[in-house]
Amino acid sequence: MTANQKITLAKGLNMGLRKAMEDDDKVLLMGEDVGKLGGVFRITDGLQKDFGEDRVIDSPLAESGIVGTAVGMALRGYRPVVEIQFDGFVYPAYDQIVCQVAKYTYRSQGKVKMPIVIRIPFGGGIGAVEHHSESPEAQFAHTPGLKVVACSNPVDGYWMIQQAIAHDDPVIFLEPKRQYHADKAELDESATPEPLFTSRVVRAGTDATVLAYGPTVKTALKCAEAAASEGRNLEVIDLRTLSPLDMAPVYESVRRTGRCVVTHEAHVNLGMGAELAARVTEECFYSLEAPVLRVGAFDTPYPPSRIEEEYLPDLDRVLDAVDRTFAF
Amino acid sequence: MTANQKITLAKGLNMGLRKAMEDDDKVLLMGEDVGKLGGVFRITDGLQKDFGEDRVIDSPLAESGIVGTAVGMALRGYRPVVEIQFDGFVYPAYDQIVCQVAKYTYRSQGKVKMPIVIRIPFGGGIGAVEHHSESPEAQFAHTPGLKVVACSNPVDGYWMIQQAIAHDDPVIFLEPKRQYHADKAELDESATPEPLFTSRVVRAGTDATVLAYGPTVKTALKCAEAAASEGRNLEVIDLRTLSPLDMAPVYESVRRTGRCVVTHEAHVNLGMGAELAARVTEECFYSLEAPVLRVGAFDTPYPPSRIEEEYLPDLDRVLDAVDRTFAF
Amino acid sequence: MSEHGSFGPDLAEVFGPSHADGGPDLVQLLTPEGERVHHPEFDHDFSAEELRGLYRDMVLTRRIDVEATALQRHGELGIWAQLLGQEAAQIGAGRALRPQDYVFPTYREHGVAYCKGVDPLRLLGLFRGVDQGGWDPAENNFGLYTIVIGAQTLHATGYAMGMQRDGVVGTGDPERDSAVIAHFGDGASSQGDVNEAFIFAASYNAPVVFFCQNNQWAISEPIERQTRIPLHKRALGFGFPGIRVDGNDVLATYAVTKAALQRAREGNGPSFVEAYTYRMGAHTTTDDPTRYRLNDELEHWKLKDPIERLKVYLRRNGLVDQEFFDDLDVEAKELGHHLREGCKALPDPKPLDQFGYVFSEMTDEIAAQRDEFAAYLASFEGSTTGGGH
Amino acid sequence: MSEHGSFGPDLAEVFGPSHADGGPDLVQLLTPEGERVHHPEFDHDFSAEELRGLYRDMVLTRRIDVEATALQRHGELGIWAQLLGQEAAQIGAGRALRPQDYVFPTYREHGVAYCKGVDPLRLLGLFRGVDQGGWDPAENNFGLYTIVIGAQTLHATGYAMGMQRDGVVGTGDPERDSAVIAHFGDGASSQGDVNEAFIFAASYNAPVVFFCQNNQWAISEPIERQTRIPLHKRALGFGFPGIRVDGNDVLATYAVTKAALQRAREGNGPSFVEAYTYRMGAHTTTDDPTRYRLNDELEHWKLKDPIERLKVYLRRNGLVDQEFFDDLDVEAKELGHHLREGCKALPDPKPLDQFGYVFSEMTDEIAAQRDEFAAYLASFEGSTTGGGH
Ligand SMILES: Cc1ncc(C[n+]2csc(CCOP(=O)(O)OP(=O)(O)O)c2C)c(N)n1
Ligand SMILES: Cc1ncc(C[n+]2csc(CCOP(=O)(O)OP(=O)(O)O)c2C)c(N)n1
Ligand SMILES: [Mg+2]
Ligand SMILES: [Mg+2]
Repeated sequence: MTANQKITLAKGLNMGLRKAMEDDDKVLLMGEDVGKLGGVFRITDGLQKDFGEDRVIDSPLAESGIVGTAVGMALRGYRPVVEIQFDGFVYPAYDQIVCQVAKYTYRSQGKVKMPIVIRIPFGGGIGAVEHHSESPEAQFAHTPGLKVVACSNPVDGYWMIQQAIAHDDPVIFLEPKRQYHADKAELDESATPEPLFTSRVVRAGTDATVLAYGPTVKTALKCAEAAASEGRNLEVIDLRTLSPLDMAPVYESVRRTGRCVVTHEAHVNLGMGAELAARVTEECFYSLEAPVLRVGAFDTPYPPSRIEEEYLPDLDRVLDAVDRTFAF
Repeated sequence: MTANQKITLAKGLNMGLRKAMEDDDKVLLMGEDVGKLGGVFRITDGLQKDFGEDRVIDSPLAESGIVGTAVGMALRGYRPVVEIQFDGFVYPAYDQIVCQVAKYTYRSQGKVKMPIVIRIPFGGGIGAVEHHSESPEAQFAHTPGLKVVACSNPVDGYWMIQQAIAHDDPVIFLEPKRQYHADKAELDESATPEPLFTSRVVRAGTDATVLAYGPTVKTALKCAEAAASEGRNLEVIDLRTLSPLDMAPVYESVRRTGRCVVTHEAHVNLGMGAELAARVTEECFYSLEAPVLRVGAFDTPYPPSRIEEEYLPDLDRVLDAVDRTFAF
Repeated sequence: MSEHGSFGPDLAEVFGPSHADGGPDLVQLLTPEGERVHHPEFDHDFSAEELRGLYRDMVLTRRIDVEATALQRHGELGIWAQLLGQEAAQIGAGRALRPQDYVFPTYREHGVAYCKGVDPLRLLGLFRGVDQGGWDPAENNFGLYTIVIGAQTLHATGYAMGMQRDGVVGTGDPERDSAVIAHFGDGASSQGDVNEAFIFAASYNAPVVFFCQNNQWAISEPIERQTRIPLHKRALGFGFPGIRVDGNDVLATYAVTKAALQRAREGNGPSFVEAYTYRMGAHTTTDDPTRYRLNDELEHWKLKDPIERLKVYLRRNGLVDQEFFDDLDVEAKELGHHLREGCKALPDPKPLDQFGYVFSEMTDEIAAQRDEFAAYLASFEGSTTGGGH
Repeated sequence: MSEHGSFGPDLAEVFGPSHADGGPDLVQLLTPEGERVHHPEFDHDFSAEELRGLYRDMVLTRRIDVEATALQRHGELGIWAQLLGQEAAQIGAGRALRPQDYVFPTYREHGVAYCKGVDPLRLLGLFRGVDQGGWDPAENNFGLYTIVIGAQTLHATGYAMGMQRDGVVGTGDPERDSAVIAHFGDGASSQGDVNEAFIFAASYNAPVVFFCQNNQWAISEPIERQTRIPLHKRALGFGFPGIRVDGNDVLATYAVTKAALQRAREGNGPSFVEAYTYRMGAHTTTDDPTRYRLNDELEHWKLKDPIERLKVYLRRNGLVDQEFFDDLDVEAKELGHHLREGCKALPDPKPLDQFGYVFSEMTDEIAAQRDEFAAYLASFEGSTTGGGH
């Protein structure tokens, strides 16, 4: 038994990918610069060296080509894990994702499985230029036939990527890039992970429920701390799965607290918050003391990075929304 | 003064396109089969004959190419009107639409205009095979920088297409294909149309508000008739604009009725109904007697056409939802 | 030519224009007049048995098409994509395949499906609206019809890359060595996906044959809109060979496709076959080609009918007798009967079943929608109208 | 080669492999040793003035790059896309343009921007994060930098189609005739969009020059991943000419691009120029090329430095004196000063302004978000932390 390591999210994903490749030799990695370079974020670091060029495949620079060939690989019995270099570059592959990846199982009445994982570093806050800080989750979650998950921390990164790869349906796997090399957490490789498509209460509370995922989980937790110092006890739920949604813990929480705020980096308009608000309102109508409030990016394109911190939801804006739910 | 004609939606759009081309010689039509054939739905019938191949351009079979070259045309001062043959074939152009069409104005700090109209015949109910019955509106409305409208009737078709073409921002123009050749309406070409980005109460009522657009407006109106015979007076709003939303008439209505049902052919999950529910709940929290209920397609891919009528929202399902709002 | 430097001669002059009827590059083994000619590079010694087989295949394929077209006219199918005129291209390609080879079709590959052993009745489901492809791709190594044009060429390339990884390419064992064929049309060649497939296939030397039926039209758009030189030349720029074959000549199509597949199986990489043919019918049963093309053209191509020319050859060389034709007629009739009766008997999908196919296992979320819908449907039971209103 | 039919010789044997260093097709007018050579098709009589101008342009372009790289190191820019080694390709192309020609750049065309008269300071905004392209495309006919690789080649083609409609192509009036140049990289050539641009441009005979700087790398991926034959051959299959020019030779790049543009302006359609060059620096300042390429390669290319060879030529032929170099040095220093000082003075965007650029006019919806945000920001005013918590 090895001692538990303290790892970053990048490391957790790297270890998880390695484990998945060791466990099943049908698992392949594909993408731009995933081989020798180990990816621009180094998530696949060392894997081509150890598993060879046939299993860690540097592709021509064409995202539709990457996802389209992954579909063919899946039809041949492989389990391709595709890396999209940055969120903003997934769109050339959008057609293959929504018309092929998402639909093949349905089209074949379940005869064909599509065990493809599409990894997307997502979200902002890294001071990048245009197209490098997008949050495209709703554009996938709205599409039946895709599953969409977002990890928020190193330990989840390690487990969730393995679970997604082992899963027989296509999974859009969102990785909060700003967290890749941020915080470390202790990984116990002998633990039993929670199932993939479940949400988790990451901070129990009584006064209001804050829903978050990916990069905003950290924001929500900080917000809860700040609120605590003001005497307000917030419950924070890390959604982890965006499609399907795991609403049971959310409903349970909101029925107790009566107040709910959702926060994500995606645009508010038609973002995940819209769906969550609609469902929570429908299910917890009589428990709600205030409407579900949403804190996300404005409905403007991602701005030049010098003002991105004012564009993204932060502790203050989430707290402000919590305050507003108490004003109802 | 000519007598008013009775026209179909297809005819209204055709006449509107013709008018726009007469009014401004910078207006060009581009797409697959839009020339000699007049489009697979004949919406551009006769226009190439009258305006020539330079203004009605049959393109190679590549949607990204069509939209991408339209961007270039717009940069050169033209006003391209793009026809996407069917909703399900817009995705190869998705990257150009969300990363270029939607962002060029913002990227240039307003120096560059993108007066591009992307016409998409949308929705189901025509007994077609896969990819011919999609409702992709939310995938566009979630993207800042795009405007999204849907017409529901011949007269709106005539005016709205002209307004969209005259507008300086990119407009995703959704046409309910099942209505193309369905009902006729009388067109008064000398009338003054309502502005483009406005919603309209198409049936005044007092007991509940039904929100619809495109193909479901007709459903909603029939539903109101049926409800009336049962003594319930429904107000029906044709949203017409999906981005930006024109919420004022919606809020006004819901504050009066206290009940709201949204219906569209798109999937419920993260469809327009989610956003509408979230906004209505936030703004009309104390007026609501029941949560906003949504009636749309299930969160499954568009099915084989033999069961599409069971998949799409219909009079009964909308009425059922109305009933349920009264059960709260 | 500019005075500022030469870019060489106009390529359309070198290669001829895109539509040039045949041209020096066209591989042909059987002329429209039914004369057997030979080709220095691509040929094959066809036995009488083989020739009769190819004829039979084409006749039955046309029968499938005629029956399905009639079924559409009678309202039994919502739409049908006709292949009239393309029988030789499809049977030539289809018969060149080995069982281990995998096919990625468009929506029009009825003849190839037939060669692969897919019951033609299965093809009707999609057009009737009862399913979206009623066969199991793994059973006959025949993928589902793909409607988004060009998308399947990437799947084909990925599948071929999978074959490479499975060690079934270039082993020298003919029972083992495998290849993929990707079908697409002339119009589809303009899609980014098809060109990306060329790039991936070339880059990885994948065992895939890009088989394009250039039927001269993409709905109303002529081939000139997609390319200004003969389409098979497209492959050159990607670094692999392109061959134009007379797609109305089943012998030549067979020989060329067989060679291309063999090349792929042996590990020599992708190639492009342009089957130069003609869509004699409408694009689909909803199309009206008189709006965009001249009857003369159709008449011109009728003289090149793929079935007629083989019939002439078989007759002239005494390879068939009346019994052969009579038997084939019976067989075709039976096939017709099978399709007509089978089509009407195809079960409609059950609304509630559909919820089960979205994922490998039904999610709670979808189960809840199904249950709610089931309860809703049940609420009408006993009501006379079947609906509440 | 298969026994079943010949597909002709291996194209990589015919054309040479993708990376083949130059090869017979390479157009060169100035060798790495600074020797002036002549080319039968592409040449130009350069005046001493012109030669000095090109040298000056390259030196100043390199200076822009060096300054910006330093600014990034000092934290003044978030990232910078270096062009070190590609000066000749960019100045050769940039100087071949006329004012009425329009440029569609990638994110690396700093030299072309300079030629078009865009103040280099304007280029820094994007990399500093204060804007997303701080110049007006219409002012200098220089489009905004495009980050999604390949997307701009379609814009270029559409713009060129617009020129055709404006009647500014093939009129015979050199002041009027116009063309477009589309820049992209070797990696971008694999994108569907780029290939679709080739198809549209060929189909409409649009006046566009596809100018590809093959700098051998797409981040960590070598050119072999994108093509197995020399990249300029790609154009052949689309029916228009492709030329490979020594992209480290400013004279040849100028001559070839000028000819290609002239061809386009005269109405003879698109062409493809592959400027064979090398990215001597990292992909961007965040990249570490030592992870994927050998130092030998870099050393090899250093010998081909585009600036050095012209310097040798100018010196050897007595076309310059010390004063020229001294003056240029002063000019470069001033440019450096302009960039350093200017960069730090670039105003940060104002959060509330951003709401105004989404559409041609602000919508009520966005105005409401702006007002709400303004009120929210105002609520912190007077608070010591600038934030409530
Ligand atoms: C991406 C996409 N765009 C548009 C269509 C609509 N469409 C169906 S078939 C067709 C023409 C295809 O022509 P071609 O590739 O030559 O094949 P053919 O039908 O002639 O066999 C078009 C435009 C589609 N199916 N997919
Ligand atoms: C569609 C898309 N995918 C991925 C990227 C990320 N990316 C930026 S530059 C680059 C490499 C481009 O290489 P090349 O085209 O050769 O141009 P170079 O940078 O060498 O000038 C990549 C993969 C992108 N910008 N756009
Ligand atoms: Mg065709
Ligand atoms: Mg490069």
